[in-house]
Amino acid sequence: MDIPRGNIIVMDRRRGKLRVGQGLIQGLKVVWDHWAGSFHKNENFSQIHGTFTVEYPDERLPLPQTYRNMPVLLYDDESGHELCTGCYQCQRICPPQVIHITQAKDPVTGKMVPAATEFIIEYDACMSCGFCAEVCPFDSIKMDHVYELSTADRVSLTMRKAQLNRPISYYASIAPDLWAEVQAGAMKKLQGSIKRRPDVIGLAAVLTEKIKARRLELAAAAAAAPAAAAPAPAAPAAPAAKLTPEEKAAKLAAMKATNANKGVAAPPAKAPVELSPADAKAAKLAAIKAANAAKQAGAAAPPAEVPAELPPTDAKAAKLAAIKAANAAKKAAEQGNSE
Amino acid sequence: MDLLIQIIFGLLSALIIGAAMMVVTVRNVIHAALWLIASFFGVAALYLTLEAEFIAVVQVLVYVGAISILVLFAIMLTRSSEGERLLTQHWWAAAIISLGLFGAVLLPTLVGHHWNLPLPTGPAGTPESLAGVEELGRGFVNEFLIQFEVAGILLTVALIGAIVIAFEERSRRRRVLTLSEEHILRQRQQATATAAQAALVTADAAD
Amino acid sequence: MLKTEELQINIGPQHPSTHGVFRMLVTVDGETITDLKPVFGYLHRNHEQLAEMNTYQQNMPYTDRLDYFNAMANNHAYAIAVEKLVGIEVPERAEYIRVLMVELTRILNHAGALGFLINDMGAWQTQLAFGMREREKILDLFESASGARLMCNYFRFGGVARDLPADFMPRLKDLLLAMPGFVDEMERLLRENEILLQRSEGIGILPQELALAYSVTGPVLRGSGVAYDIRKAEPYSIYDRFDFDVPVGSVGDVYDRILVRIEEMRQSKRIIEQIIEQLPDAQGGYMNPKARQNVRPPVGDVYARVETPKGELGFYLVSDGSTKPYRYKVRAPSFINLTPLGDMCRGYKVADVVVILGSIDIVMGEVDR
Amino acid sequence: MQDVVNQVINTTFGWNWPSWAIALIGYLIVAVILFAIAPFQMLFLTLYERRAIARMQDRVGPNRVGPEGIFQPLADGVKIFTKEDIVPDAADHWVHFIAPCVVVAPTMFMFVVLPWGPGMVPVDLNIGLLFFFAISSVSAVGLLMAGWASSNKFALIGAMRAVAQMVSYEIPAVISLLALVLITGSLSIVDMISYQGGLFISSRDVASVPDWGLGWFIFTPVGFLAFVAFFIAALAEGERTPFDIPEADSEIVAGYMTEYSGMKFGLFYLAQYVLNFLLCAITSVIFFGGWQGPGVGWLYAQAITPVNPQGGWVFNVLAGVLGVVYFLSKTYFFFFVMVWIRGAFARLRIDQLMDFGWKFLIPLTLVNVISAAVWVALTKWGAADGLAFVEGWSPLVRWAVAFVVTLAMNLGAYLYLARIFAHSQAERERLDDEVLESLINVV
Amino acid sequence: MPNLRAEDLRALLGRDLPGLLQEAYPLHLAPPPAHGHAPPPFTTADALVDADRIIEAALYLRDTLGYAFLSDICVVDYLADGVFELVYRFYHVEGGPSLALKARVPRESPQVPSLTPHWPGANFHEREAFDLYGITFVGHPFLRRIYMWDEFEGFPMRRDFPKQGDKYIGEEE
Repeated sequence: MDIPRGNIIVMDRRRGKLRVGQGLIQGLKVVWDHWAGSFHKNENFSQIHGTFTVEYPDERLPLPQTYRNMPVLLYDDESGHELCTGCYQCQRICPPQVIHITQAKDPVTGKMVPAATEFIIEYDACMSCGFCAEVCPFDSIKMDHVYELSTADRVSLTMRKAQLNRPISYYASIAPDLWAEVQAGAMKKLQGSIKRRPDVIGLAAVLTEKIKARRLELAAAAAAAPAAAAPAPAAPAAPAAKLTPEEKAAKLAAMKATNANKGVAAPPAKAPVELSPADAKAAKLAAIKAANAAKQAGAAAPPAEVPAELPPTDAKAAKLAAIKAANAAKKAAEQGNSE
Repeated sequence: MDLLIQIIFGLLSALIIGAAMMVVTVRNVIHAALWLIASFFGVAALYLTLEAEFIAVVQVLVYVGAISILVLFAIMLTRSSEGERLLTQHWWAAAIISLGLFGAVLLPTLVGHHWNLPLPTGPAGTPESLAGVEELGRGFVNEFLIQFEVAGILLTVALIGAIVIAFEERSRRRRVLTLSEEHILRQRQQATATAAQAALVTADAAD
Repeated sequence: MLKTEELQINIGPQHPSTHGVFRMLVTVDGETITDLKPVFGYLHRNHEQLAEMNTYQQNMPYTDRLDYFNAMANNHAYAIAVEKLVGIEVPERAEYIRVLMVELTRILNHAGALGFLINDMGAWQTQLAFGMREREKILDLFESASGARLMCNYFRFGGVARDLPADFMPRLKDLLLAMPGFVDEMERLLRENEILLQRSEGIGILPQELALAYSVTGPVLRGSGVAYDIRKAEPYSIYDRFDFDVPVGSVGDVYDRILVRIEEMRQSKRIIEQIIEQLPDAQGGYMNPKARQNVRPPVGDVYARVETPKGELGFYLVSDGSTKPYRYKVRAPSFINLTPLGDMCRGYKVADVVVILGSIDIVMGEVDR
Repeated sequence: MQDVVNQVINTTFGWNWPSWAIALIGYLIVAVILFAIAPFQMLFLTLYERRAIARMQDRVGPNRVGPEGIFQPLADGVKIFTKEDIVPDAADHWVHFIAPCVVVAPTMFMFVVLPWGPGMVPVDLNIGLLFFFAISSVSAVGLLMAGWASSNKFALIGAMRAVAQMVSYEIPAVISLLALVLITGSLSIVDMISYQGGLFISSRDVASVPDWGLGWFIFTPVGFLAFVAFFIAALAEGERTPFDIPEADSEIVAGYMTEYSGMKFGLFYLAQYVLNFLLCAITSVIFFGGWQGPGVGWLYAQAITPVNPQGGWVFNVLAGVLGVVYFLSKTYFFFFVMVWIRGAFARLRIDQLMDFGWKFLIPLTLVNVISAAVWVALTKWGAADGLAFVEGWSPLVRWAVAFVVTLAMNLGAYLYLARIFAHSQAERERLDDEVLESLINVV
Repeated sequence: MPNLRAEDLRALLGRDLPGLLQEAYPLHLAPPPAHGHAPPPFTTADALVDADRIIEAALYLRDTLGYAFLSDICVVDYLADGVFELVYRFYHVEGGPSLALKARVPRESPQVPSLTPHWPGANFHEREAFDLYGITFVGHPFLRRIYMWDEFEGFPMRRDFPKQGDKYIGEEE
């Protein structure tokens, strides 16, 4: 029989002539070589000697960017808006059908809006195929790199939206190249879908409360500013010429909130910020740090009031930092109260 | 020292006799065999107290290590372990015969023994050299040569007999053919059949 | 003449060397096997029914779970079947990437399979550990390309999920440097070793004529001396562009299967070297841009098969014009290769059963489906 | 030990206890020491084996519990102690319970005759070697009990295999030692060690050789062949790869241990590792001089001994420590070899094992006994024994002649038997063919 | 490398084994929908043979054409037409594409002669078909369930097997 581009090799079963223990000694030698070579580490792919154990809790293998474990939802760090529009693409493709989406409705008009009010992924049945991340047209669902997910019960692996939300910065840090590829499109689409979302719909669940609080604050400031008539340069909510949609929404929300529950006093949190940032990124970083510090500073500690003196040049970044810090402080206060 | 030895002797005797009693009374044959091993072991220990170390060790090696294993193997492989009846109809006959045999062994000892021998004193009496390997070897090839040879021949004969009993012709032993053997067999059968047919055909043609 | 009694032993379903939940009902006469009946289905999940309820696209990750050692090869077979059914073109670079992945899969499967085989023979995991080391390296590569080590889900209709990452090729070349040493070492441990020869020579012989009749495929078939390799017999993908040899055995025993597997690893390495030379550099060519994933094939049926490391993996698809297959049938190599197990074990000793089973190299995920 | 106890009780305290009490106390102390040492050895060996074999497989091995994992065996011990003890319903409960004890007890007994250093032997039996092997055969009874009482087919098969293997490999082991017993003329293990003084030549064979403690039997052809045969038999007796057939996990799950759990299972493991230690120890004692080594003999000559009551006690300690170090390092080396073999080789099949034992190893050791006889004749006999032609040869020449003759005998026997052994396999194939031929006409 | 196509096989079978070949009538893949247009029926180019004479056809493929390698036996349930179609797939040892033999049996009494006596390799294929579709292979030496347990009732791959619960569709409680 002929075979194109190759031969048929009949394997040679012949052995050496002297067979009294030779092969055994050869085998012993192989094992000995490995034993002797095992006192250094197997460093790269071209080596076959040396220990290749990765002592897991102490060392970990570096994960490639493409690594996929479980899907998570992304939200924009800066505005807190989720990228998800509740389009059901992922729910439809999911082979084990573990994604369950409830699309958001406009509370006023009752129409569907491009956001998800609830987004459930049953991690326990998820098969990590990555299809959801692949089909998502808004690059909202991405595969996480966290693999230590074991729990004592099955129920706690049913992840709700609040548990699924991750900031974009997190995803950009674990998969920078992959995010860079889609960043422009995703952010553009996000801007588009934000326009069609009224109120707080589509905000990352972890941030909703914080943003609400901040909006109240902004509204209060906005109300106070014209009354005082003081040209406070640092007032973040000073009526600017161009209002971002967020600020518009914030104002609206603030008004609504004040109308709805007048008895409830807004949390008196003010930005405990102490910074002179040169750019937005540094400000963000500082804010995160401040937030962490505030969290750690003690659960019972009342929210610190630090007068914020913000240079006008980077008002936006500072604003963000202030929001975050305030939220952190507020959370700390809440924890303190609950305890 | 004597007290200790006597205590040990008492304990060992109790073990031996108790175990022997269990051998004949327990229902389960395997248990009986296990009690027999215990009895053998007690005897070996008894030899040790008599400072007959070689005999003791040989007792363990032969009786515990070999014979009782043989017994266990035989029981396990041949029959179900639960005995049906404890006593046969003729148990009294067996009892009389065994008592008689026991008496026949015991009587000469009781009658012919000189009970008033002086105890051996001092190190001269200790039979230290008995267990030496050299003495043993010399004994085998000098004094007890005939016995040694006879025993050797007997064992060899037994060995050959065992092989003869257990040995089967390979052709008869191999009842299960492997797949390839079956295949080859079928091929050859076909070949012979076709050859026979061809021969037939040629014979026909010749006719 | 001593008579012995026949004894029935259940090897499995929980047994260290049945490679999963697998049971063999063995009738022995002394230590000689007179009859052996494989019993399985403990892992049966009605994969085919499941697939008929899913869309074509959704089935791709389920094929990973068939033979979880060779997810890439399963993906390949399924992708080829659907592409044939729909008529999707696959770009050049994607074909090369696919073949590269499948050949790597072959190496890792054989490394593992031989390790497990030797483990079944009683060597305390040394060969297995060496095999696993190489396997882990290959899995690292898979992970960097597809995102997962085992359940790769890397192939798509009309290409692969994403292009190879930048550091893939250097690492692959490193790996190929280690390969000859690894295979030689394995051969040295296995080939001349008297104990292994004792355990594998003349054991579990499957004669050439019967091998065909028993429908076995893969190394088991080739070990019996039939030079039938689908990559050569009915070249799919781009296998007709590579030079490689087909190793066959001469007797058909366990030893021949070991030898064939060792040689196949060498041949796979040869193919990979050719791929590295020929791999087109075109950017973005890893996927046919026109190919839809949520395919809606025309009414018809198709049978496509590939040579996975274990043998012929075939997919028979009947389409009714919707997005879900009307019939989806997997022709699983591990399952069919088990057919001669009972006959192959007959007449050998109990200890040989696990060796023969190991030499067939099964994965229960594929057997039970 | 008894003289020390006597010294302390009757001389120092002046209590005048009877001699039987002294003896009892002395034996008790020794027994307690042995019972402490045996499990300790087992604990150490498990860790040693796991670490060594891990390195052979490019792994690290257990290194988490304590520095470099030295407490790992303790953790395992705690785990095994706290495990539930499961007895199958169908099992014979009493036999099932006693079996592990019957397996462990003989291995503890075997420590009794094991010399650790110069003058450091619990009991110097003049039939020590025989005692060692007689006692080791007892554990076969325990294995059978375990296998039978579990009422599990795998356990029974495992026990049958274990016993068949132990019984048949005891023969080559004992015969290979018999050759050395012929040379030393004693069954006492202490005598065998003291025979191995000298420098590559035993100082008993050639008196003029300097005593560096290196006159090991391994350096003679008889000793070498006996060593190889004995070590192979020891592997089989200790159920080590490639002869770990009784507990072949890929075939019969865990053999006779299948139905055991918890500490009973632990006892089997204890017995097995202690037995392995003992086999390694006896190998090092008989073929590699045990505690013999450069310096020990000289140190011991200065120590307080019955021969030399004026010695210094410091030398007692030094000689003891050095001897124990030599002895243990040899023993652990052999255990390493066992691990090494386990790392490299597969397992034989039971019929192959029996073939190898009966058709190759036993004839080889029998030839070795004849070689030993020739050795004794050439080195020791004189005209009185009928060997007139050696008259006038210097001991060294006689030794050299004996070396050459026995080497030729052993090498020839080895090659011849290897050929025959290989031939027997071809013969079997031919027989199989004959069977087929005969069947053609039958069917 | 032999390169027979399905049409060639049909021609050969028609020539050498007259009466074996059946006309491959189109099969409906779904019951006609209430509205919208029905999917086109399924037609096949493969040789459709008389189910009772499948052994004859298979042996012809093996012995005359050299297609000795029985790769696969697949059952398809055409519920709308009330038939099971068995697809036997043969390969030539020297390579080349496959030849398929198809045979249709009624769903009510699915019976086919077994190929196992001639191809031991058909054993598991047929047991699988028996297990999942309930097709009886006459002459099979050991026709038992292979995946499901022996006490299982019903044939899970049939299209009228309920996807949930444990009853056939349409069967009343």
